[in-house]
Amino acid sequence: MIDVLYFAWVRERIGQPKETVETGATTVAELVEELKAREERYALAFSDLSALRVAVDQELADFDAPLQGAREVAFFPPMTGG
Amino acid sequence: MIDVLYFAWVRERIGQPKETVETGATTVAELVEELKAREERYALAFSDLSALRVAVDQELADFDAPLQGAREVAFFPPMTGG
Amino acid sequence: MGVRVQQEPFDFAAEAEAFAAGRTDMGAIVTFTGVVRDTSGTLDHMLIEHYPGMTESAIGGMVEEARRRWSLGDCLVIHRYGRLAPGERIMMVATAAPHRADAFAAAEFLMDYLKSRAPFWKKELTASGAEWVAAKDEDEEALKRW
Amino acid sequence: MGVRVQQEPFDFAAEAEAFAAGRTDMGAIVTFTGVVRDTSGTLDHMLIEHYPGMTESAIGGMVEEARRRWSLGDCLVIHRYGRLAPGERIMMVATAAPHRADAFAAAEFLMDYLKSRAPFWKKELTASGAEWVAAKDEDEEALKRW
Repeated sequence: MIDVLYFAWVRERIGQPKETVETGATTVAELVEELKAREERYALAFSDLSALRVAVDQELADFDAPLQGAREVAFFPPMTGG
Repeated sequence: MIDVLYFAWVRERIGQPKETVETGATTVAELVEELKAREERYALAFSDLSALRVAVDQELADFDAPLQGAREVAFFPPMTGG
Repeated sequence: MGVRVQQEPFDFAAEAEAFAAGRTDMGAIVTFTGVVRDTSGTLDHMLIEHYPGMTESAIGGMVEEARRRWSLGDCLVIHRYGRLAPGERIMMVATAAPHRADAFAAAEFLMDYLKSRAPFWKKELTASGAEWVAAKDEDEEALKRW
Repeated sequence: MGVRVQQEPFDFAAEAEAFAAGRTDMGAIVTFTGVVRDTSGTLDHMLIEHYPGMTESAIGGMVEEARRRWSLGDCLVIHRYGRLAPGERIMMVATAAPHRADAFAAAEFLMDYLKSRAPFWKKELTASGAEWVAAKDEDEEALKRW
């Protein structure tokens, strides 16, 4: 069980800010593949990973980061703060 | 006739902030030589020109700057503003 | 030292004054304020989304890093989220240091990291629609100097 | 745009607020404030002497140069002279620009030039006597980057 969060246009494309998923994925990339296989809106949101950033337990991470012990994964576009 | 101004420790060593001098000097360096020849306090103030800065008509200048047409020459230590 | 992430407006003058007040050990105080721009005259408002929890810890990490790199007396970061009108202040950074080079460097460092590493996303709403602001290559480039 | 050389204190918060107020074209506002430091705890007060006439024109020239080099919307320089107690604000610089890099660069440029090219001289008065502050090599060095 892992909380998956979406922000900005990723949230809009997926249609929700947060969901809890049951997953056997061992890396972020595997989780992405599982999500893409679900529905068209996920496939669309994750079609270009170079346009996305990921955080595992609220720390920026890579798509090959391990998910072992992770409670929260977030997907979002590059940040535009400041 | 030229107004000569002194600031900071140059003013303190010379003992006055301003004076008007009658001079035939054609450069700042010549004016400095004339002043040094006057009195000990001038010789002391101008003993190390590398520790001094000069402005001619309120613009920073070199010691070899010409004095032709100048109305005001100022001597002072390196600035410490900000 | 402080990090505040908030929806409500902040009083830049009061914050800057409080930050700068009563110091006799810090010679240099730098502030940066970001303002909602409306360059084309068509912006109705901006919406800023953020990632509660991560935002505070990410900014806290940047402040810690700045304090490791430079001799700083104090640091303040305030960043708003939610709805902002043109001319409203999005955020501010303030740094205090014994010497100006440290205060400037730390403020620029914090700004560069806030731009590209703090989880905020801006959306612009104009008469013709809504659009997410795209990240700029130059902002990513700017991180390389640190 | 403004250059003010004055004996009386200035209200940093009010100046910063007035400078930043009501802009929708400038995304970035940077301020620098210089404060009288008393690092050893022995400073009674500082005296700042300046060269009336030249001071204003020298600073005006720096501001013009900054506007030539960077895309700036506005610039403000306030510098005091006379007697200042520890903790009092000596001077401030504010810059407004569409982008932060320009606002930061212009503020740092102005500070570097104010330090070594504006005709101000500081004297520190402590219990043990009075001493003119010596110019620092690093301040002269700082000019070379521009």
